[in-house]
Amino acid sequence: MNGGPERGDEGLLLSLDGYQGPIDVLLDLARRQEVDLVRISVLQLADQYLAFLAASPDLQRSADYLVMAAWLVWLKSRLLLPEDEEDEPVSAEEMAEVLRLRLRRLEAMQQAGQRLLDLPRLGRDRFARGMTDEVADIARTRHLATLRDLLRAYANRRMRQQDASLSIAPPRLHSVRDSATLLRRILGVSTRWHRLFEMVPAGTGGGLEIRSAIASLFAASLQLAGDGEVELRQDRPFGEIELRGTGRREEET
Amino acid sequence: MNEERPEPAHRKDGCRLAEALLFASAEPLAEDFLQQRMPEGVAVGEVLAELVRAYDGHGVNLVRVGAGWAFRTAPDLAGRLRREVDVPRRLSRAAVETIAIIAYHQPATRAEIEEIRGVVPGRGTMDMLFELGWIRPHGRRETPGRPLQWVTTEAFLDHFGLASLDDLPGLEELRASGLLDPVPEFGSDPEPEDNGG
Amino acid sequence: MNEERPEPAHRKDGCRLAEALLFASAEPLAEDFLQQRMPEGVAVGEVLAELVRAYDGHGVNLVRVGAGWAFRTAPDLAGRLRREVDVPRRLSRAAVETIAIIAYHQPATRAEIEEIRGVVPGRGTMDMLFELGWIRPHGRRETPGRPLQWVTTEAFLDHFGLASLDDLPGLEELRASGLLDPVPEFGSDPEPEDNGG
Repeated sequence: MNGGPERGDEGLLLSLDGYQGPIDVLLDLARRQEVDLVRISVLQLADQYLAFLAASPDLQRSADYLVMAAWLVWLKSRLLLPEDEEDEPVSAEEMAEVLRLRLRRLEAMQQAGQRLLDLPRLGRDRFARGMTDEVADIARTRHLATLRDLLRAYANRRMRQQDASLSIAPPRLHSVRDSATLLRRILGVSTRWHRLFEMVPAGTGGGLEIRSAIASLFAASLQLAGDGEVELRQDRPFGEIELRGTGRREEET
Repeated sequence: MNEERPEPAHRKDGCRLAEALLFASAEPLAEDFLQQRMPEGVAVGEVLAELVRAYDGHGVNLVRVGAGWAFRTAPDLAGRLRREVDVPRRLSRAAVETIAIIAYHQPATRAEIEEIRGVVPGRGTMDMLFELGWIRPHGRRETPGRPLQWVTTEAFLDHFGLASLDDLPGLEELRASGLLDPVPEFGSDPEPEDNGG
Repeated sequence: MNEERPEPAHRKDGCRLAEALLFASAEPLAEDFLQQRMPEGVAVGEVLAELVRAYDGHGVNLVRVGAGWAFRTAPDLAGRLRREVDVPRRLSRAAVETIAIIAYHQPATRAEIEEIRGVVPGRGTMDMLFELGWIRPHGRRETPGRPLQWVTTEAFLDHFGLASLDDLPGLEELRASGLLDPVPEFGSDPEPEDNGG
């Protein structure tokens, strides 16, 4: 392993050469404690780490830190905040255990990578036949193009095409205007409360289509409510939305 | 091949041909490819075994590379051949970690690599490994988003002198230690797959 | 080299080293060059003579080429080492783009390829992809002119090491892998060797 942190009294002097990212810092912190992670304070570790992030000039070069930082902030919040009734209570020890496992996993992969690099490598320690032209076409089709060539060619072509012109196939989406027409038609002949979801036309496809249908119905209902054509009600946050006609539209027209 | 014991002429012919084909090609040749070129009735497996034996101890050896075979200089001569040829470019630490994760966890998704490394992989890293021909996409994980999975290639085996993925250094220990298992997510639901580490 | 007669270890070592050097070199090697690398007291002339003898009758022979020495496949095998396919070593950019578009948009008509590439694919390009066995016609589009539709084949998957068309990354995945970055660097050499130090 190259470039561990300087062992300084300040405790957090990282050598930026070997420094790669969040878990590495944690690894360093953990090693530096020279105690089993389970026995040190996860909270303290999280604090030190976050303090490091805040202070490190190296931070600017990365959005990379987000993964680990987010995880740690979450970890810290679990320790500081009262537990949500629905969640399983997680003890600091369990957290330390999970953290320890993560660190060991990364460490294992760093070591595995190093062991790979130490193998006798082709082109450095072991060599293939140097002279291949004499019978070049034996396995020649292998050289025609690689998958990477193919993907790059496609990607670049598509990029250029997107720059030039973008044609989007008309998706099956429901417009607010159509939804308003639909609502008027139904609510004009009925005075009972209807649930918004009932209004989705039969035969509406799934996925984006149904989502667009619901969204347009909702938008249309707000619009009609604004115009006084319908009334809306909802019992509680995120509850069912219901609506009924007020009969005002007939009078106006 | 130097053996004096009598053998059918076509067997010997098969040996010579396989030897020439393998020798002439810089890249490993698939066993299938060689079998198709063998004389009637000659099993390429036997021919290869014989060649492996014949070259044992030589400065050049016949080695297995995944599903293929190739002649490569003997590993112990490494230091003495090295200066004659270009050294492959130095791999970044990110690239080393990433190739290790893919090799030992394959098939691996980007999210898994990210999970283990604790950083979002830079775009260049995967592309570099791909450019080296060491990784390739292989199937999709049947989880939301159907992410692409990555595996190592034969060129990866060839580069590191591995006959197969089973020869990855330390693989057994890593498996036994549970470090290759998915890590228990917590905060999410208590997963059924919970490897006590 | 297989001979059982006792010989000094350094003589054998010289043989192995010469063998590896000759194998790995892109050019014939001069006797001087080899002599400099021989262990103390080993005459390269004897080593070469021994190697010539050892490889006699094999599919590969050690031969004198001009002022140097090189391994060459046995002349009598020449005809059997060649395959009939006469294709360029590298595909043209047009061909790579065309096969890529067919792969992603299959079944694809020539008009569709043209639409994406902005150029009508030359007949040569399509013919070549067809001859390589990478594409095949697949019915006709029921539009005016009933143009032929093209799809990719098993051989295509094989060549690119894909298990199925599902392994082709989507645009988002290409972007995440760094393949969509600007500076299209088509045809860059995917060789691992790069003497970057």
